[in-house]
Amino acid sequence: MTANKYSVLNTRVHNVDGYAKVTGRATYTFDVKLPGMLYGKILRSPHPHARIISIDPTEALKLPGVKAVVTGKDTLGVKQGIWRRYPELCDEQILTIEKVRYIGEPVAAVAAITEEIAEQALDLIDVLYEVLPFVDDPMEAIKKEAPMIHEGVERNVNVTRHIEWGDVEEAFEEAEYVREDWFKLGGQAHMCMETRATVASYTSDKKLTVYTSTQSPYYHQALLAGVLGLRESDIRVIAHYVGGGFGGKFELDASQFCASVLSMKLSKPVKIVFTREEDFIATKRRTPMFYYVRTGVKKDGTFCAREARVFTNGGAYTGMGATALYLTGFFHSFPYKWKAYRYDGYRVYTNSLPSSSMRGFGAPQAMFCSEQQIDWIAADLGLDMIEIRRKNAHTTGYEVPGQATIGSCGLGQCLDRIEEWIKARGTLPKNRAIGISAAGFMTGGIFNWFDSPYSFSSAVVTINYDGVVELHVGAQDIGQGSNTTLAMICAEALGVKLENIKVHSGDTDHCPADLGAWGSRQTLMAGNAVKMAAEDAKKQLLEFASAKFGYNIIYDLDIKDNWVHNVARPERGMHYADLVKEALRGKDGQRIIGRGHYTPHRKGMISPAYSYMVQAVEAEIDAETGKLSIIHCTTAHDCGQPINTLGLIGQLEGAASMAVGYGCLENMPVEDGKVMNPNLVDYKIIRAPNMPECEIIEIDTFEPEGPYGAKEAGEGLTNPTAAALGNAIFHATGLRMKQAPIMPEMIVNAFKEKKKEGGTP
Amino acid sequence: MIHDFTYLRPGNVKEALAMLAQHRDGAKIICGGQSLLIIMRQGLVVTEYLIDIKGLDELNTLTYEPRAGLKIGATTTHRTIEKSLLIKEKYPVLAAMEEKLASIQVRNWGTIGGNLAHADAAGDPAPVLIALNAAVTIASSAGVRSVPLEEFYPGLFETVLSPDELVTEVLVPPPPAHTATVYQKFNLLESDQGIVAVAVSLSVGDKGVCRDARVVLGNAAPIPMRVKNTERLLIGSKLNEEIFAKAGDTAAEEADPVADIHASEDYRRHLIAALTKRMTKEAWEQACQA
Amino acid sequence: MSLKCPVCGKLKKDPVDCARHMFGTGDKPHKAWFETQGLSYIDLLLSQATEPGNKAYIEVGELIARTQQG
Amino acid sequence: MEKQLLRFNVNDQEYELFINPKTLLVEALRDHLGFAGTKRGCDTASCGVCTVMVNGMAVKGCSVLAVQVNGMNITTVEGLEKDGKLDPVQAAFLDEGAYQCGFCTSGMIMSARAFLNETPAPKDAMEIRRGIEGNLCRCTGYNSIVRAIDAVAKGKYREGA
Repeated sequence: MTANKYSVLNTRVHNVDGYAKVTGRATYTFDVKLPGMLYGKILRSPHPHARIISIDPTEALKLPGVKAVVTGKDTLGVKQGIWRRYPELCDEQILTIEKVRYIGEPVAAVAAITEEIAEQALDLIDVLYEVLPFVDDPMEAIKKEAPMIHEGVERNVNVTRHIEWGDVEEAFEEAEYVREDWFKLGGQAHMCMETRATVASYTSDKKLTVYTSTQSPYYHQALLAGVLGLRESDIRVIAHYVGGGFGGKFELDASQFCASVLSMKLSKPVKIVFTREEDFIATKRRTPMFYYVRTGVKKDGTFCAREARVFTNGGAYTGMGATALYLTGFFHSFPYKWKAYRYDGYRVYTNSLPSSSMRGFGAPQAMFCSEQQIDWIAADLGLDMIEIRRKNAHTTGYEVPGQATIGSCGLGQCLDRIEEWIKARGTLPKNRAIGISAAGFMTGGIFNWFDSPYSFSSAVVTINYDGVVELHVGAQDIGQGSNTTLAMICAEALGVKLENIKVHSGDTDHCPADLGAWGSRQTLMAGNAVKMAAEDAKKQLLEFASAKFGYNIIYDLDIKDNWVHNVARPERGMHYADLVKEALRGKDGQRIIGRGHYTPHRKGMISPAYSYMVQAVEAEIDAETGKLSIIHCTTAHDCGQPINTLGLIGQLEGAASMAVGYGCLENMPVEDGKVMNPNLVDYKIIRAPNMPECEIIEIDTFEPEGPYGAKEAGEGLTNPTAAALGNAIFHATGLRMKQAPIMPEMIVNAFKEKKKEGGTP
Repeated sequence: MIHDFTYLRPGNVKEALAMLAQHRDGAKIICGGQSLLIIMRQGLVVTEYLIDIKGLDELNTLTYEPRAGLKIGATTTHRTIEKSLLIKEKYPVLAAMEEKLASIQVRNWGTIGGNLAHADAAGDPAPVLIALNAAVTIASSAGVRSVPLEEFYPGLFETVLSPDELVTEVLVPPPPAHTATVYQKFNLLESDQGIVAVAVSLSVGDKGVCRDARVVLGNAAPIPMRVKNTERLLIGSKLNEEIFAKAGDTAAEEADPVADIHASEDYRRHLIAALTKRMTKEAWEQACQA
Repeated sequence: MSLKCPVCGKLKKDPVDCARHMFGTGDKPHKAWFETQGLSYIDLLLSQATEPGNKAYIEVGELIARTQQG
Repeated sequence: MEKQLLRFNVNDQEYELFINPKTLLVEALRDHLGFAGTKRGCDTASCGVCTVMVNGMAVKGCSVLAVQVNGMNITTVEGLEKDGKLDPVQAAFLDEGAYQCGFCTSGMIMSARAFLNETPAPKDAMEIRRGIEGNLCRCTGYNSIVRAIDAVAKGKYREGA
């Protein structure tokens, strides 16, 4: 690591909210209690597909302590979705009126004086269903004779996406070797430690205040306004601490909607917290996919063409699934140069819980197929797994035809460093091998879902009389540490110490609009907005300083570590706090306010910048039981200029833990439309003893579009792990694993298959 | 949601038994409650009276006598067993099993009596204790009886306890000479219940033949299951790789596993074969050195 | 044996390759051709994408070959 | 149902509650006494965010009846900080960034504290990992947490160290 030229950036700091978190003082929506607060519970459909004939709450309302029961009929019945510009993709009512389309779909909500009474009341609501034939398998759902899940949607095809460049057929003609493979990818639950939770409070001033566990307060303000018939400004969304998001908390959920509807009906605060089971069966999940991949290469490993056909299990509603369908196709080409590429994706409605965005947003599925197939091709042609990747790797300045321009790319160095690491490991024991996977990811998704008129990110910096800097951002800290990263950028840009910065976020009444924490936006987009706001404020201070010092105009002034000085003569200057005092007096006591914003322009359809990484997974396979042990998980990672050193490591290790789960642990089997493991006994997430050591090799690059050259870190690293694990198994055993997650039973069966074929495992 | 109940806290075993005799089916015993509270929350168990014996120190005992062997009181926690130097020395397999039972929090509060009475076929202690030829002491206000643990489970989540009875202690005979007992479960994450589990106890007789064998499977049938054919196959001969493998296959045939989302029936049998082979080998090697 | 795409006339080196071309192009006219043959483009595509073995390609390829011989 | 009198000590303070006997320890602490640092994350005693110390032992507050800790001493995360000074485990979590969303952190810290009380000198990282096995964390991947606990065990936070 080169010497640090910054005073705040790239140093180890305590997160600005760390003290609150280690002392248990951090207050989550789960902890919010308001005077006179009622508790809500949601009645959910037991059927995967049924028409609602009638809902009779009479008996429930008789139960002492029950204050209200609401159904879809008590709402405006707005079909909502985050893709507001495409009405056909707004297909979810939250409290459905005519039909239920998956087990767990909300049909009514109760408010009572205790959670227990609310729960008892659910059993007293009499719902008459006309059960309809259901289909929970996309391959069945797409057939002519399959039941229609959404009126007018032929063959239940919800969305199709097509990506193409170059002449694919011609490029395949040039190929000297063509390989085809078929893959199956499972679902994954976000499994945030804090389940979906909301406290909604509608007050006499016709204002709705919503405490909720969200990745984007602005989205929920806007989405709630749409379904409740309120103005955005009549709604205040507050999310001071959020117990995890991972892509699962920026669509409207039933806790937010039902608590709001109940509170508006009763003019009392209503709290709804999902049980862990509700969080599993009735939220959303990573999209299960079927992948067909055909790849053509030259004998020397030069990539010619690739075509992919993908069918995804969309579940009952669109949600963010349309975007996952596009991104999986886009990232399936990553991080390589294809002369010609073609992708066709079909998202199919089924009677199961909706599939949507989750950390990696379609890319982990794509990489599992792409990166394994590349190793198989290399093996078929007797090529080196690093060499074949190096030969075709993205480079700085490369343009993905019609899609993106790569402003910075450290993929080459990543491959070099991983190659060194692998060499250093030497020869490994039997049944153990190293598999690698390369990947890249967007730094700030350019998807203006509902065409928001606001900047993608904005920030306001206010300097008080005492020199304290109030940083207001709409960016949302969901644990990834954005408040800390943004405070660091603010301090660096302004030339003050981190202790001078107070961050205000997670409150739509007091923070500027920002699209929120998804698509790895915050560091680059919010970061640029904060940098701009801080520089604006600094300029105002320096104007005053310049007038005060009266130096010759040729001398530049600057602020660093709270010292305002002449750049040519650093010893000449004054303390920042003193300057602020004098400046404010000069302005009749007005505080200094700097404004900043960021919206990408001419940056393609996906993202203004891309991170790159290569991961090596060393795994051992017990050939008899199929048991997998992951020994090492080492990553060479290009995220541009690191900002928050400690946070960066945490994000990368955290991504690896979730990705290991996706690769060999976490699955959501659905039978007859029912999630079979909706609890933490049967749904496995990795625990401390099974987590491998994660070595991180930082590759320094500079991203011109990023604040101080920074890029995304933390989401992208969810992408390579499952593929790298599959490759480790391939190199250790010769088995080609075409289904994720890779379970021991599959490995045992694969060995049996191989024996049958007479192959030697 | 847990349904309301009347809470009873007896001061000693005699009181507890009197309460049981009085309320019989209307009452449930809670000790550590690490399993019971979960199923009560799921509404699977509803009871009028809950009798809390967690605080009965007279059952929180752990003693060893060369002739009588090991006596573990029912309210002894998993953590106590795991940490006991006495058990580490005399019955290392017990301590090793406890080390991988759920989590420290659960082992700190959960008790051996509660675990055995819960009758979960995937539970860890039962197969090991059956391999060790353990018995449970069962008390009621009418008197006391002792039942071999392998006869304690008539069926899935069932025990031979009648409504007025209480498990008060576990008796483990002194380890026979030249005997070794080992246990292994197969799971995706350490300390999860086993997808299957195998406990094996082997004794070497004179002339180095296998004198006695107890092979017990966990989560391979509705109840912890002794596989007698496998045991017969082992007894009476000098064991070797071939016999270990044969023992594995026999155990897999004898087992009666069911498929669930974690494993198919076939894969469970496959695992039983593999684990039985490994455990018989390990037990044999240890016993030969013992 | 090489043959022509029944829709756009593009020359292809063998039936399966021709079928690939038709699926790959996938525009309205090419999709329409499947329906005129009493086939379902989407069903064929689904089986092609989800079951190993290129059954759909082979089936369509043979059909094209037949239509061109006849 | 007949309410029960519960007398216990929480963070060196005596409390008396008259409660429904089905009240769980975590409910007594959060809902009756307002110790909201202790969280709840599941209904199956799986996640460990409700971990507190009972007479110095880590237990899951969601799987213990409050009445069962009658007369016992409870420590929650709020009880670790002594006159404004963080417990070494808390300080180490800060220094190592051993938390992200923070929802599991209280329970994780209580498990770590109890583990170190019992095992001041863990023999290796795996022993530390087993010590927090009952606590799920979805954000960090545990390794920073293991580093934090290791730093405390190695004496980095001893007085004068």
